[in-house]
Amino acid sequence: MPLVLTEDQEMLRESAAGFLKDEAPVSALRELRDSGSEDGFSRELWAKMAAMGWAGILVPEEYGGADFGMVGAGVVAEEMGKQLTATPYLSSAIMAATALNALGSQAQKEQHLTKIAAGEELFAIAHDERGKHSTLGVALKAERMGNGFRLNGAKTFVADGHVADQIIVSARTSGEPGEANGITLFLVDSGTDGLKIEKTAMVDSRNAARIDFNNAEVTADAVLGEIDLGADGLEKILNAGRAGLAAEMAGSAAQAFGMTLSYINERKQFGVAVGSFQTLQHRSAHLYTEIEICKALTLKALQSLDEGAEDAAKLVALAKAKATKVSLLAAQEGVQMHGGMGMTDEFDIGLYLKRAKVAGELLGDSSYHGNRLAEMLGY
Amino acid sequence: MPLVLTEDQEMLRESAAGFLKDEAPVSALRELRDSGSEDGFSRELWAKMAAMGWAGILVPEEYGGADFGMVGAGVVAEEMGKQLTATPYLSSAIMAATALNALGSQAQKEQHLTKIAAGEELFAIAHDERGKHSTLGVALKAERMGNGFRLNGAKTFVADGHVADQIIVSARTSGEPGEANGITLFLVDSGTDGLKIEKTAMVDSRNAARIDFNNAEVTADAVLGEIDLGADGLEKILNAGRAGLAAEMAGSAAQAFGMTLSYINERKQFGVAVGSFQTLQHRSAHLYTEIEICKALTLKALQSLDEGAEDAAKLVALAKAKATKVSLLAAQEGVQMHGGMGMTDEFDIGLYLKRAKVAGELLGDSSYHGNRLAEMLGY
Amino acid sequence: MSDLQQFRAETRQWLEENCPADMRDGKLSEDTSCWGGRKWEFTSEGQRLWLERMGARGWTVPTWPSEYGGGGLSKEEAAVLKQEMKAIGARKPHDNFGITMLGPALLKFGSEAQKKEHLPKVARGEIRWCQGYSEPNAGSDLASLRTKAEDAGDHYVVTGQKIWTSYADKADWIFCLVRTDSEAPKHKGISFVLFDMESEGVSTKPIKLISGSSPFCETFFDGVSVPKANLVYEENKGWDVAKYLLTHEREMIGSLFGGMSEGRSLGELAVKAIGTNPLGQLDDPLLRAKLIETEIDSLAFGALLQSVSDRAKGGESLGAVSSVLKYYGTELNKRRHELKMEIGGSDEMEMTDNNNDGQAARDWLRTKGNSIEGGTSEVQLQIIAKHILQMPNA
Amino acid sequence: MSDLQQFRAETRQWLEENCPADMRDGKLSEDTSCWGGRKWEFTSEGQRLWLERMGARGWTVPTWPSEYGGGGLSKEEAAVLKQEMKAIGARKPHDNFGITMLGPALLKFGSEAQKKEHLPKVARGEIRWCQGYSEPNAGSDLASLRTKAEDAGDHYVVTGQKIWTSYADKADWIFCLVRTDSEAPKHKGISFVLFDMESEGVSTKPIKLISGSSPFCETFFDGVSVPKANLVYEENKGWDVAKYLLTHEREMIGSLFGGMSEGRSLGELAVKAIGTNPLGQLDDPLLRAKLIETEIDSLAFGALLQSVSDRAKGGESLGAVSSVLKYYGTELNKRRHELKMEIGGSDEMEMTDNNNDGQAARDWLRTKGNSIEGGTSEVQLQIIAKHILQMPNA
Repeated sequence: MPLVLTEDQEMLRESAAGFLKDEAPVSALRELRDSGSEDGFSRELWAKMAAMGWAGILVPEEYGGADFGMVGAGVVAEEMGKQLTATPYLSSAIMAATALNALGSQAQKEQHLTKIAAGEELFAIAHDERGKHSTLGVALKAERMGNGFRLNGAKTFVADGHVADQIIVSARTSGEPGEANGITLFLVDSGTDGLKIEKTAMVDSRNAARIDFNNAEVTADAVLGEIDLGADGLEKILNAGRAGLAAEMAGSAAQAFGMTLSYINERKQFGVAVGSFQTLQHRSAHLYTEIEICKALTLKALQSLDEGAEDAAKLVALAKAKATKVSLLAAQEGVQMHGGMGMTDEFDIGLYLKRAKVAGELLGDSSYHGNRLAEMLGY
Repeated sequence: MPLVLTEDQEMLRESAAGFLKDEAPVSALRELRDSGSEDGFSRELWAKMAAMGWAGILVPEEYGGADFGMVGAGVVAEEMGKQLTATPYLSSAIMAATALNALGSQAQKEQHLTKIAAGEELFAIAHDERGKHSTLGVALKAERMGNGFRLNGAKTFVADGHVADQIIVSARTSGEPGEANGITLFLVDSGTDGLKIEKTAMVDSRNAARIDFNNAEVTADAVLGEIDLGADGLEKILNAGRAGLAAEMAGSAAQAFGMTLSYINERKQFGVAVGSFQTLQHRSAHLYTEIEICKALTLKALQSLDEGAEDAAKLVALAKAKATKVSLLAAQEGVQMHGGMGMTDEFDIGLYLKRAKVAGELLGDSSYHGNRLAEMLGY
Repeated sequence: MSDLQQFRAETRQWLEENCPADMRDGKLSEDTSCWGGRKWEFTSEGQRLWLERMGARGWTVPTWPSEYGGGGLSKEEAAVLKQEMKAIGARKPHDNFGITMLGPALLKFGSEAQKKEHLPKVARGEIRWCQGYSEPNAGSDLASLRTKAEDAGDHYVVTGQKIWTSYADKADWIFCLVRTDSEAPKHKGISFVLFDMESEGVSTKPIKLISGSSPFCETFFDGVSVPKANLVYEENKGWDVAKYLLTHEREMIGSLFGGMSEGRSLGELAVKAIGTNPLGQLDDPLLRAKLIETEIDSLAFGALLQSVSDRAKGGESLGAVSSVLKYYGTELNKRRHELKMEIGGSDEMEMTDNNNDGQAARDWLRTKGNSIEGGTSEVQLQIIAKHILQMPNA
Repeated sequence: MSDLQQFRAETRQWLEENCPADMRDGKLSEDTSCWGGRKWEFTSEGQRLWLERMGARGWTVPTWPSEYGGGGLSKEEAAVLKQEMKAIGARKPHDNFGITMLGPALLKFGSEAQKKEHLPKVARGEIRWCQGYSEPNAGSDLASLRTKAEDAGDHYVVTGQKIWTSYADKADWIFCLVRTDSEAPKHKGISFVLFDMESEGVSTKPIKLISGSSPFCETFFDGVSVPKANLVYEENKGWDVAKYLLTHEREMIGSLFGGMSEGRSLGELAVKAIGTNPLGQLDDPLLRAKLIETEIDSLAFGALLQSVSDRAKGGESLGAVSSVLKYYGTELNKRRHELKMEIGGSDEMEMTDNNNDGQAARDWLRTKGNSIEGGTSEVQLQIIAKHILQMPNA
């Protein structure tokens, strides 16, 4: 498949870009932050996005979705990244939809996919249990109890955890943390007894939560996929999220770079435009190159997921590792090139720095994916 | 101890600098290379250096040495590094003298130290057995045989191996490669039966050899230090070499940078001096900073060896790791800043690049010492 | 017993008797400092007593001459005092731009009257000073400043705007660069003046930073009257004073990072947070690699700091070497804080109570300013290229 | 069967019948290439036959029009030919600057007579070309060239000196930039001319490189007579031709590194040389970290190459994007070869027979030229800043 967007995807990008610039620019994130919004996103805006088909971007048409595939999902994520738009998109539209498509029973699909597409039900993926991401480091215990299970343990860094209606939880039904075998996924209503959900304000002003499970009881119907054999499905969900996030970060990087470029080209110092200094020109040219690479690679990873390509997991790890480094570099260079102004809350570049760091950590940072890649490559 | 040279050390530097500039500039290395010198160094020059006290720079006065300590030895090494002077200095004057001082029996000292100081006996340290350095990776076997030992195995990358009169060999009398216990050091005459010494031309045109040991027989007198307990002594010898080499590399880096700076400040392009381009100015300033750090650190490592400081091993590993990176960076930047001229054999900068790579590898590269440091620091 | 030994014994005893218990917790951060001045609210009676007692002996500024309120100590004695304070974990009694910046400037360039007037108050913590250098749209181009001081006979009338004035809203007096000759080329025509922040026409507005705190202000001067007696050094020669202080400041910032190589290593933090594999290595080989690369550079930089400091003790003049320290120290500090965040992962990115309100993240964000304030890294590199390497002008 | 399928079948059969056995070893390096020309000594009868047969069909230059000796194939057919050659491990029959550089220039800018005269000889490997651009002391500043061509009626008299002329000592003809108007500003006043290296007044002197080989020459012109018929495009408009070719060259160099991501990974090489620890990781965690960082960048760069290539296929004009490829590809290649040397350690640093005469080290040294030749990395970054990012002039 050529590594370019199709006409449809290009149109999607244009409409997303236009909509987000108008309806959800960076100032919207500021407003959510400064008003101390409890939700951390605008439900009204999410309804509009759902109407545009974004909530159901991965949902099959039979459930009212747009079924645009991961490339389409990434195109929207990239545009959201440009504006730092805060929405439940990654959790609900990308990861939860991927989970239900891949693992859901007929009943689960029917119950949830339509609602996801309509933007009526919000999801969160509760997976990490400590500050560093790990695919197989699941320790939260799910013990059989009669016909159901009892969950005990704690999850952290759950994006959109405190606004979610449904929570997809990775749990251990057997084996030890680090082992693939013994992981089971559960679909848990956020109102279930025994759940304690605490919103955790993150430095990027985006939603996350810690969730404690204290003897939370679920029925056997809550199992998503097969008992003990959830690792593959989990990997699928995480990889969709990682690729989507990489796209978001590529967008953020491009935007941070763009605003920095405008700033230095206009700002004068020592009587000339700062952007005329050769060192800044070379650093900008290097950064531009890295961002172009990051964008191409992200598209390739998204395409590989749509194709179910053999090397999809490798490409996703690559894309997340690279996007993590490039978006951080773009934000760091951005702050430095803005000079003192870059340190003020008044300018937007600092928000990109904060998001780069948090998004870099989310679903695995560059060291994590670098280590995985080395393993995949046999060393 | 203040991190500055004493007056004596400063005088030593000045006399070394003057002598080397006159007697052993870079052109001397070229001559050795282009004439296909079998020795790979000038015996006449080495005699002069011995007369100046350099061959015995670590030899106690009672054996006719100058006993200048590691700082003094490093000062001379640094000046040699500037001129890429090829001599048996590192092997004989630094490493072998350290070995005999630390481990030699009275008889061994008497037999060899005077000759070392006089420049009459050349030594080599035969330690590495494969392309990558390893302190404890000794596999060469030494089996007891009557009152003596029989050596079997192969050594590689033995600096000055093919010109050495005496060879200090690390061998395994028990245990497995990687273990500290079971290493024994031997002092072997290079004329011993069963030794096959093959000169290996290196890319930096400096001396090295591969040495095969085929049932080479030595008496018990050949043991240097204690049987099976040679690891500590070995470490001492290697650390003296590493610190001396770091000093040499700091000198090479400074010189490579200096000649690059002169070149770009004079050379014109687009009508102005290349050295007036801001990017080259910033890269030069960064490189200067790294070299200053490298010099200060190297001096600290040398001082710590003289003081027998507790953190000496750590500082030596640091210094070798840092010098390896900085001297390579200086040479790489040097070639690039010389442009096409940097690629020609006619200009000297390429010789610095070659030496940086080989010296970087010798006695452990930056990864090797970085790994060791992480271990010393507990991770 | 040598004089120095006797001094040590006496100092130890005096500290033992006079340093309040709550001033012995070894805390040395900006937050726990006592900044003094008219508006200062002591955080404890101990803090008040500690400043009062140390100020009375001039030991807040131990090497200043005693006629200006200083301790009159020799360098060796001052070093002993520092060691003894460290030994009992004593806090610094007083932090103030008057100590670090104004003092050195007045001692070198001030008139006798100015020294007598201002230095003792600094020593006793009565006046808190701030620095008025940067201006909007000037950035690294300090000398392009536009705040003007018009000659009005026995006083100047100062009008203009400063930015990045540290704690201007909490300071009592300001030392300030103003333009006294608008015709002269940039560096000429600048003067160094002092005035009271309560003067009519002075107002301040805190700047909110990305870290959420507001240590800096925008400061506005609307026809502020400044007596000519408050001109330091000569009219139109303020740049000499500023340059001297900038070098001084850079060294200070650079050596701030000297402490980096001490204390807990990044590796230790990482092992605690992440654990080790069966080989005893940090259980994230790539993060381990990044950590050791940065620790190598930190420890190596420590050697350069020591070398510079020892050379300075030997009487060598450092000049542009301060730019070397400022550049490398601040860049290194940024790398270290990036890694600290990576070690902690999402835990450190929470801005919650149980996470000390995200102090680690705030510190991380704060370090981004290190390579901007006091002259950007780019400016330092330029200084090195020009003044140390003598590279040609473009 | 579609036309393309039929073409594939016929091509396969023809190759099977005509590609000599010793030309099927899949070797594609500079050393095994057949460079053709009057002085060429074939390394085997197979090499001679292979050039003759492919040259006769124009398949040495498959997409050139057949009236100029080319294969006249469509892009799709050329791709099929390439695939079928690859399938049997066929070597390229012919490498020549005439193919990669002069051909594209003449096809775009040459007169009909020039095309008819020169292109068929290139196709058949009869003439080996070299490129006369760089001059001593010009370096990246190509346009400051001083080799002058004085008008002497029906011919020019060329006098001057070139440097970095690839294999000038082995080439038959040169395409060369000369100054035809010394009054005009730099880029104007340059013309693009062709002449025989056997002309009177031409001499060459090989330059020894740090890698020990001498692929380049200094080339001297002492009153060389060049017929005006050999002027390509218009007088004083040679820069247009050169610029076109430079872009072309950069893309070529950039995409040379496209193959990097294929073949054995650095990690595989390292595992073989160094081994793994009990966790199955390379037994040198820091080297492993460096390797994976570089492999990430290599594989990621592969995606950009694909994207650029696919956009080009879609008809997008690339322009300065060639500088992006050239810059990143060459810098990456340098990193990869540094690491290859680190993997092999001292074994790779020996220049001995049992080490292939130090080929790995020679390759490593050779890569240092990648970021210099064809426009330095610094020049590429400048082009990106100016032409893509449109940053202001200093």
